[in-house]
Amino acid sequence: MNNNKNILIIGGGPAGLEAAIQLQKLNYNIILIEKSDHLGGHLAEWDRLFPDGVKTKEILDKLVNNLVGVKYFLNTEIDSINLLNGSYNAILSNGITILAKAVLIASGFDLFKAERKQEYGYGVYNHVISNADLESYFKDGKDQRVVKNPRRVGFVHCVGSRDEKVGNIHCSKVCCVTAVKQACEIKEKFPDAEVFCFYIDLRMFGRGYEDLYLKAQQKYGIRFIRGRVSEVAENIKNELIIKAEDTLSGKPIQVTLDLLVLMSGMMNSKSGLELGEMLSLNKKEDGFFECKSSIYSQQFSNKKGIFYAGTCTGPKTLPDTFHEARSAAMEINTYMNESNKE
Amino acid sequence: MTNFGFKLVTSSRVNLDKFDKEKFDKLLKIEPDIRICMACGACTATCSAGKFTETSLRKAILLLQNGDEKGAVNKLIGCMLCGKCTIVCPRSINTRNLINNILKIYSK
Amino acid sequence: MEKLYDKLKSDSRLGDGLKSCINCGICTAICPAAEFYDYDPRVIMDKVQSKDDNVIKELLKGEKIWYCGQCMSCKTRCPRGNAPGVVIQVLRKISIEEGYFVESEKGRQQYAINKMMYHNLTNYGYSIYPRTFKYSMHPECGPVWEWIENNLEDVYARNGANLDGEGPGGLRKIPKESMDEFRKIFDATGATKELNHITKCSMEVAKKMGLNEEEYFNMVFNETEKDHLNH
Amino acid sequence: MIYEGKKKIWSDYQKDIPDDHFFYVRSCIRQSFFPASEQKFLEICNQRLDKDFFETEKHTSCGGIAFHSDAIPIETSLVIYGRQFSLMNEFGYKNFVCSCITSFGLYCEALEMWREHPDLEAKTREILWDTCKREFTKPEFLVHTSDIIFKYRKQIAALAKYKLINSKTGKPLKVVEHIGCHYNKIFPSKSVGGAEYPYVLAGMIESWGGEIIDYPERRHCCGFGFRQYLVKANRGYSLSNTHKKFESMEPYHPDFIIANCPGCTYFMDRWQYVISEMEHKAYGEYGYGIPVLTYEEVAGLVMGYNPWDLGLQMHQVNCEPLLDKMGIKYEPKEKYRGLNNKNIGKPALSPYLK
Repeated sequence: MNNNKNILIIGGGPAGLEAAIQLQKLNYNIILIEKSDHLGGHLAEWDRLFPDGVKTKEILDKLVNNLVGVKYFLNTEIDSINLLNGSYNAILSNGITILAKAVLIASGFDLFKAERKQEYGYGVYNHVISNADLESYFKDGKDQRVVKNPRRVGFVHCVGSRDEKVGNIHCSKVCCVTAVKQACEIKEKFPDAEVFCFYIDLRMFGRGYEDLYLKAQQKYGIRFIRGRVSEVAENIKNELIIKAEDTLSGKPIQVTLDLLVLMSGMMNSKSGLELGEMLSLNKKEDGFFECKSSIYSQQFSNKKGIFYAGTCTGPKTLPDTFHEARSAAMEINTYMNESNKE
Repeated sequence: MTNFGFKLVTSSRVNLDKFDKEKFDKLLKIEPDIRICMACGACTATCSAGKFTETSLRKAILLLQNGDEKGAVNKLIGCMLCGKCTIVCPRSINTRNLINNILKIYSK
Repeated sequence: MEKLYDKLKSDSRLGDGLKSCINCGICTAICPAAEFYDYDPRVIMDKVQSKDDNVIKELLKGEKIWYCGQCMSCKTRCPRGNAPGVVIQVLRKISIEEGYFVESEKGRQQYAINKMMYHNLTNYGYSIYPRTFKYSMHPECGPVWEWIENNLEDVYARNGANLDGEGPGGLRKIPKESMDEFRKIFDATGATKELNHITKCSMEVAKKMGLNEEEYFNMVFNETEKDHLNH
Repeated sequence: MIYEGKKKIWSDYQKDIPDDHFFYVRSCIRQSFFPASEQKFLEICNQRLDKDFFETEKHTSCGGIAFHSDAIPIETSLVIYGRQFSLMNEFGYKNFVCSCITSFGLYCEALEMWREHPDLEAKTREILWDTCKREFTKPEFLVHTSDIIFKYRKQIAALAKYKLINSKTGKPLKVVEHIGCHYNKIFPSKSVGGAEYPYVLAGMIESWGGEIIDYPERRHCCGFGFRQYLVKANRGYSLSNTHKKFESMEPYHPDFIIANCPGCTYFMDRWQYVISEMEHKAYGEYGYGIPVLTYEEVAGLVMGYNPWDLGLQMHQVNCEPLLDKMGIKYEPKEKYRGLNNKNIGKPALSPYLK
């Protein structure tokens, strides 16, 4: 069979790109498809990365430079896909048909739509933005919702995460440290601003994260308040008034802000879910795909020849995602060798 | 006036807008470490006075930042300066000094 | 003795209103009572989920469970789909059942509330009824109510009500057969029994205080020794 | 404020409200304090809009106030609701509309409880049969009377003689809407517009020419609190909550407040009087206070009803400045008259609230 070297990678974000790079080195024919008009996924929208503030462009450039020889299609999705003689026959939205021995799903995540938490007023009140909006602002400084020299800025953790009301009971894992990173960046940009982070638990699980938290307190004087924000309102001067309980002192509090940043969490992507329907992939209660084993076989799906990498199986950091991409490349390589022996 | 038999009060919600930043800055100058408290509660757990009084450094720090200066002082006046909290603080805050300095700036 | 927590749990509202609480404080953040009383619904939920009978007993005997205004703002917000306001209903129910309510000032008010409500509902079929809604007990109703009270028939007739009249309409006299059904429901569902129980517990306290029924009513209705509101 | 954002949210909460044929149940508070509102509701629906809203003398209070003040057990409430539904069946109706927000919340809650705990429903049915020999089927639609006026808002606008516009300046009147907590906070999905930016009253105001104000404490409870008001010693709680709202809305200079909850309408009216006595402070222009109106009263004014037929004389806050703004003609002398212009005196003047 001449198609036995074909691998279809779905998703041009960090997971898809890194897996493509690794598999390309192993001399497979890679076809990577990306639904948007650019490579890099959410990474391309972000400015800097926790915990050290590495510029995303650095990472992105590295990925794209290493991609030499990989065939990829932008603005392309899967129209249909089915199993044909042990391979996957996929018809792409650009009309091309591919017969691939293995498929890697690296469809990533969608950011929770902050406007769904209506009480936080995203899209209703003038100075409420999301974590993604703030990254764009850091990149180009264009967002008019960010006032010049804000006196007080707030961050709300767990927006659309750990919240039964929106159907997401899971923790999105990276928002805590992202909030700490962004809070520090706000202080760098606006040293006179008072910055508040409203959290439920501070999950500083990674190397360097706790240090960043300490720096946020020590160097920047950021105030961490343990309490979920209950609602946001606007006063007559278009400032935001937010309410929470400082649960550690047991007092209901309020504060007037010039800018509020909502830390939107991660959800399995809509396009990923559509693909999951086509391929009958198992999901868990949180909406992300189910791995064959959550401990040992994270790159395997419930379908032979279909593999996962990255956030389609749950919220992950960027280093985690890269590890998974490389691990998926290894697993796919083994699978390809074994199936060609058959 | 009609005697209604009940009265009007204003909300006791803490308003962080009213926090006295200048006074707190004074404290920060001598006690910058107050910022790094992560409210773990080790100080209060080990506090000898806390077993008999309302003493709690953890709460005092929070109340202070919530603008409740009197409440903060009340959480510290029972302190006997034994220094056990200094031994346990995971962030190595010199809690004994901190307590003294809070009382110096905020009591009366 | 049956554990208090099990008693709470036997009411289905407890399970509906309190899955595991993560102590995020969103309920307290929005709670009107938390702004005006020394009240923190988050702490109450945490005490209930401790399942510790001593802690729960203290709650049932204390003032705090009576501070909630039942606005249910907490229900809209809770990220775990809990409803502290509903849990409060169950705590109050058990506090009444166990006779603990007379041990707090705010709990003792239950006597006045039950007297008024039961009287209005089982006699007229309304929870509020103008002939028993007295300006003297409601000075906040203003001079306009004083005028209404002095001209009840005229004012209600002018305003399209059918005060104590036959047939449908506002404040109509509800027919006897309907009132009989209504009262039977009160008897069959424990409302009457509850009133009698509350009266019995309250009169025991009144006796200890050296008060007759009317004096006791006036005391719990008009005053509290402690000023419960925050300042 | 981004209006488009709100509109998007409103579109997410489209409540299914049938157009006609309702079984109507009253509110204890409204019968006592705003009887004309209920009467005008039926008149507007049945006579002006030619709909079918039916009431029977056999229905009773739902007992909601007693329930939320811990005076009757939940079991009692559930059987009372069963009886009300049974009356609806008896007269051949499938749609149930109640005039009270506390009732509305509890009827919704009961349906939910019965759904989640079928044993509770069986118990309710059993007791209802034992006590009243009655059975019931649940309503196909359960709505509040403000949902109905919302539904008919455009028909009412078509019949309007006045608009919610300042006749002197030509500008829209500025209106505060206050939603009863139990209308949308317990089950946001069962309301028009949801819990955060409710549209049930805002929609009426927009249709009739006014402009809605969004102030910081808009969502805050009026403070009724059931037992927090019923017992005199507790009323400071109730008063203080309303005070907080008024302080928050004051800078926006609202022309009036529209509320859909019986209690809120009453409390926000009366507490203004108490605040004026205690603090010598009157909200609103020239010390007149801010009128607090029911949606039927607002609809009635727009449709050109005589304000004294709408029962505005039963409010403590005088409505005349609002009537003047809207250019409504009225007979001041007839304000406090009984039937056939009978002289029944007037309320004493309030010293601090004109």
